[in-house]
Amino acid sequence: MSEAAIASVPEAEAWPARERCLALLRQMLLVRRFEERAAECYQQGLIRGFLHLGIGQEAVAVGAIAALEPDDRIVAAYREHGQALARGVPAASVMAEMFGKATGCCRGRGGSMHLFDAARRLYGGNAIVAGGLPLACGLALADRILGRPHVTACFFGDGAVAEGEFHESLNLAALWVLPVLFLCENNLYAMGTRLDRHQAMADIHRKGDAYAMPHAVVDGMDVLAVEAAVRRAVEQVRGTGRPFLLEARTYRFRAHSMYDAELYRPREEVERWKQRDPLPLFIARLQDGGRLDDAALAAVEAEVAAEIDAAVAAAQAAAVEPVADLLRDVVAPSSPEPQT
Amino acid sequence: MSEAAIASVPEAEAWPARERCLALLRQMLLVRRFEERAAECYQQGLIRGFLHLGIGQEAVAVGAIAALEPDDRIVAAYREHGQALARGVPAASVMAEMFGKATGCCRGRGGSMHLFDAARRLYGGNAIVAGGLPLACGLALADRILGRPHVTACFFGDGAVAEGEFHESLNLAALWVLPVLFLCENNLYAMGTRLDRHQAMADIHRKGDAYAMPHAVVDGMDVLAVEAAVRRAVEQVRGTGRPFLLEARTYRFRAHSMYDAELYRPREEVERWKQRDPLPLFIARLQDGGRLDDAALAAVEAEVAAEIDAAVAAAQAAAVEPVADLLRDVVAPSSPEPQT
Amino acid sequence: MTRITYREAVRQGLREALAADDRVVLVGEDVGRYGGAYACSKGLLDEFGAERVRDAPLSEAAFVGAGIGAALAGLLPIVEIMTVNFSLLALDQIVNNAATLRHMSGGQMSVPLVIRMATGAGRQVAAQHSHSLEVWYAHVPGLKVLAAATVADARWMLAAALADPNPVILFEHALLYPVEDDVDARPAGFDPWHAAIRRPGRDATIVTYGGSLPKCLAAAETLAGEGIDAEVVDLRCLRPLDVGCVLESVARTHRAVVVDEGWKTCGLGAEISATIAEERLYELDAPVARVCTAEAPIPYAQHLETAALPSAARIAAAVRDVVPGKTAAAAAPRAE
Amino acid sequence: MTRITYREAVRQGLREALAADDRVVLVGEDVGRYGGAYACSKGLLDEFGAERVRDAPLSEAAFVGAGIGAALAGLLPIVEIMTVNFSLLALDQIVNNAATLRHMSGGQMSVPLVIRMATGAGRQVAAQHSHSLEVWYAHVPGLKVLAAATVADARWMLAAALADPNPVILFEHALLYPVEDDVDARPAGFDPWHAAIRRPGRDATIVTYGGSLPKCLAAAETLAGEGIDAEVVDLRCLRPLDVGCVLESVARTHRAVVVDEGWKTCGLGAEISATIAEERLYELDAPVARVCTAEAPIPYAQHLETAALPSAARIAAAVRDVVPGKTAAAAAPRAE
Ligand SMILES: Cc1ncc(C[n+]2csc(CCOP(=O)(O)OP(=O)(O)O)c2C)c(N)n1
Ligand SMILES: Cc1ncc(C[n+]2csc(CCOP(=O)(O)OP(=O)(O)O)c2C)c(N)n1
Ligand SMILES: [Mg+2]
Ligand SMILES: [Mg+2]
Repeated sequence: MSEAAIASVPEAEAWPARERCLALLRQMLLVRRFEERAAECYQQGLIRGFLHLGIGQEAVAVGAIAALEPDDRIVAAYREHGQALARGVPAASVMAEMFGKATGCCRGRGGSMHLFDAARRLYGGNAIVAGGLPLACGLALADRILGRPHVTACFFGDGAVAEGEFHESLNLAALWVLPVLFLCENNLYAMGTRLDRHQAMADIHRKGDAYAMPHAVVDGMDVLAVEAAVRRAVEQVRGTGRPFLLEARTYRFRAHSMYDAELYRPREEVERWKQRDPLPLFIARLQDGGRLDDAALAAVEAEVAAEIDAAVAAAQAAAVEPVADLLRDVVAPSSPEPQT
Repeated sequence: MSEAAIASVPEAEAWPARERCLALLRQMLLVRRFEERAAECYQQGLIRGFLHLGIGQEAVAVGAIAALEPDDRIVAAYREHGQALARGVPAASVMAEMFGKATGCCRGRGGSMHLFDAARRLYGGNAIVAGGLPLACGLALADRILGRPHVTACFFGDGAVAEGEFHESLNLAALWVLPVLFLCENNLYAMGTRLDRHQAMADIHRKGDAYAMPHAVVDGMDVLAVEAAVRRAVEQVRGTGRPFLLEARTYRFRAHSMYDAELYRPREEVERWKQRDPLPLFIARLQDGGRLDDAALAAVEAEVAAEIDAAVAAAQAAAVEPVADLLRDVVAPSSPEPQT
Repeated sequence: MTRITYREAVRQGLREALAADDRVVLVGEDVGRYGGAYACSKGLLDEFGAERVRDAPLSEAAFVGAGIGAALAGLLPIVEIMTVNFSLLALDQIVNNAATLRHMSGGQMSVPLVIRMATGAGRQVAAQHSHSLEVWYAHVPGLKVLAAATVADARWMLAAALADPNPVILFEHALLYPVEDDVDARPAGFDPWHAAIRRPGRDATIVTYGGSLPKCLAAAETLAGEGIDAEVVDLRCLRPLDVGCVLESVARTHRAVVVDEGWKTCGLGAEISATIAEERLYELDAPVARVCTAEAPIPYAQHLETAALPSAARIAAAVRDVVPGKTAAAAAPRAE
Repeated sequence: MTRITYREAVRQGLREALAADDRVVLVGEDVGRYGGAYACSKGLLDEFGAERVRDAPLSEAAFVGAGIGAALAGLLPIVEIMTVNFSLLALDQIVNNAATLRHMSGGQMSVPLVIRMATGAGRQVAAQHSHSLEVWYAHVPGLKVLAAATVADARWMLAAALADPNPVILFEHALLYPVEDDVDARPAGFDPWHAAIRRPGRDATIVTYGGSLPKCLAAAETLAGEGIDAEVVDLRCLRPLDVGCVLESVARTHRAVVVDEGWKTCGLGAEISATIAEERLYELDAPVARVCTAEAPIPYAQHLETAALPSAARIAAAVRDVVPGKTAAAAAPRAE
């Protein structure tokens, strides 16, 4: 995969309305600032365990989720703060989760890698690479059998493509005609292993051919391009009931997790990709198009900062679950409400 | 996959010498008669457990193995009597194995599904569908690293193609440049599930594209076509060190295993395929080409019958392993000879 | 009273489940057109259609994971893994998703899924097809595990498993499918989550489950002829274990033999043996004995396979060992 | 004497193995350019090249299976599975191929393979990344299983595992990597296949392995201050188990506590507890106690995770329970 190929990905056809653009900007900023803050909290020991930042990749989650309906379902991997926030899980709820507090979206049981929100149809947060793909097939199968019009959007990394579960899931979804959007966030690396060192054929989206599955590739640094591509793909999935494989080409600016000497990639490569940082790119385009002035940008930044400050303050103040509840929710004692 | 497509597979370029043809014929006959006899022995309770007959598929194993060098390696699945016999494992050794006798190639521990022969470089006999593909990659990796010129031929069914281990192995072999011939015996069914009900994209060989792996398809009912196609493929693998995916289109005439009501396929389909029985087809071609007369055919049949009679008699007469040896060869007590 | 096979009992259970609730689907390799590898779903495709009786490609991880996902979204899937041997390919999905989703999500997610699989050896299908890995599933918090040892349990356990909001692994022993028994209407208060005393006795407790039950009952018969009155406890539910039933029985008999078709070391028998000794140390009149499978991959040859597996003879011998000096002559007449 | 970390000990062991024999290769996710997820193979790619220090794509089944195949054909592969959690994806290859090939082939095939993996919880990495599944591997005939609990074992076990002609699973506990200790030259007669008494004591035997060893030693220190003299046995080899060492210790102390980071039910602790009670019933002065992980997926939040796992405090409490009435005052002075 050459970087030239990425750059040549077509732009979004038409500009969305200004409010929509500002909403996308606000979300991208929220995700970026949230993760920057999370990294600080990690340094302070307030967040622990594994913390995978998606900084550099915000356009994918934000653009994609903007193109989904509220009842569509989302399955994500372990680098999923962006997906959770873009889906509307409150920053306070996510932050509290990462602080291990009872007010977290999973009451502190999941942490950064396992963000769930049933009401917003976010089904994790899965820390087993490719482990979410079969789940996505099942969610879509239920919708298909029960005659519901929802689409399941399943996010995963380029590394997941080498796993057997990717192959089995794509075959199953195509064979059973399941409304799944498989969305590969190709950030060129699986931990320290570059795409061409883990994929014999590195044009990921073209693997759709092996399952007779329609596919496309999009510039994952361009939020409008992602939004448009996902909208088209989701329309097709919803219309035909068939799955779709979309590859978004992006880059992770930070380490794989919090500790990582980054021996595996040259500093210049990172710097080159930072030239295509989706956030300044989008801001510049909005400014060039006259849709954003400095005051508006400052206002959004301030709003986002306040939201995150409040989230951190609330997370710090919140109580933890009582230890006595350790065995709660391991198994359900009785029949639960039906899930939809 | 249309049956027309199968028929249109090109014929072998040139006729091999008469002796080679007769050797192929003899092997195909041996495999066929051996399995017919094994089925009888099964009815008599002399063979037990699972017994999967390859009747109808003989041209694949026989044609393919004829194109391998003696030091090349073979990994097979559980429908592998043909592979074992074509590789030269004595009928007596295979029959004794299936009788559970100490004279069997695995001293009765493996049975029909687990035929091994280290000297002939047959590495099973694997009863986990697709379980042999990673092994094949490893055998080839050792040859590559140790600078040996061998090719590993890995046989598997169409059903195996849906498994994650297929995908992972093909990627690994292509990525690591391993000299493996992946040879899919596509007999249209995985147990009772027809190809188009287990594969979203049923042109199996084309899945090679997902791994940038060269591929081809061949008429698996034509032993000369198989031999030629495998010869070409193996030459390429040996020459380039790269893997190759070859699909042989064939058909299983018998039940999946010994008991199977065959509810899943119409009788006429079976009859139609029997018109393309590789054995009469090859005999007729040899006769038409003036390379085989009735006497010669009768002589081969007689030879094969005698070999199988002797195998059964020897198997019946043979002793079983002492029960005291049950725990033998679970773990090795000390350093074994180096394997090559 | 109708006399049916265990196989037919499973089939009736499946049919009833599909008929009772539209959200029930049956998913697995060859469950449809083939009728199930053990013919347990014969006819169900015709009756309920390919949407609900769904042949899966050979991809255990994907279709088990899909079952989990479908359960999350409102279906009540019954996923058949043809045998426990192939479940290794789906173990990641079962352990890391089915068993954890409820807890990891802080109680938001529920996985009302039943995974059925055939287990066990005894049919000369050799090392890769003869595993008894119930113990691995019994180890995992978040799962429930059932093992049907009788035709009646094969008939009624499924409905109980489906009614449970948790992922339930339901084991059927491959050797039991042809076994016949009389099956009535669903017994009132049918409760597969607790052990059952299949044969009361006073001299020793034999604890077992699944395919070993008939062997244990046969051993108990033999022993009865020798004046040894063995109680046979069928665990039925392997997670959570009905420790209470086992301990009560041992409190009465003071002697225990655990029979488990799994390999001995780190097998289910170890848990039972450990629990008995930990909880009833001072009531044991003899060390607990375990009768398990020999520590070898299961060989193909019949005589070797037979030697590897627990047998009624080995079970009886183990009971005799823990009930020393008890002969037909010495046996006191029963007095309740 | 050099003071090195457990991590560095593993690295030195790997380096030595690669240097000693050209047939040794190291295969796994990120073992090369990244230097290993736990930095255990830092520098080895540069030293030995990409052919022998081989980054694998995320495909545990394929690269573990490839390790098995490579072992069949004359290499001595060291396959690293990043953590035991991901080994579920390779379990089919390990159980159905690595563990069975020798036996199924009637002794023709040999699989001289070492599979290393990090195991254990304690770092707040939540339910899918915190498994302790050593017990599953210890259950499987055909495998050998080692667990390195000390820096010295981390340093020297690998060579022993590589010299063994069988597939060996070698567990490293993720919490131990930063632990430091003095490491000498390879001790004469180094034998990881047998248990080691890490602390002699007379009043009770604590049996453990891997990451729980430091907790047990800490508990023993605390108890020593109270006059309870606990012996600490590190199993080291989980298959085959060195039952002899455990039983001899218990024969001296008459009391045992088994400490196992796995879940309690059907865990490795059950096997140890069962074996002790079966073999030494009449020598036990108290029931064997088990200190294991709570029966829940491991939660992320620190206080919950800590509560779920064995701790020195819980271990000490369990020992106190089996050694009743023994206080600092009551403790008799040692007399050998
Ligand atoms: C099955 C499995 N194997 C290994 C790991 C360890 N691991 C965590 S993230 C990762 C890299 C994944 O790369 P990719 O899918 O591209 O996602 P990215 O980190 O780039 O977002 C690895 C190897 C894992 N979590 N799961
Ligand atoms: C992993 C796994 N799943 C299921 C089975 C049960 N099974 C045995 S053979 C078979 C069909 C395999 O079909 P194919 O690969 O096409 O081989 P064929 O039988 O046609 O030779 C199935 C499902 C198995 N042995 N292994
Ligand atoms: Mg990536
Ligand atoms: Mg087939």
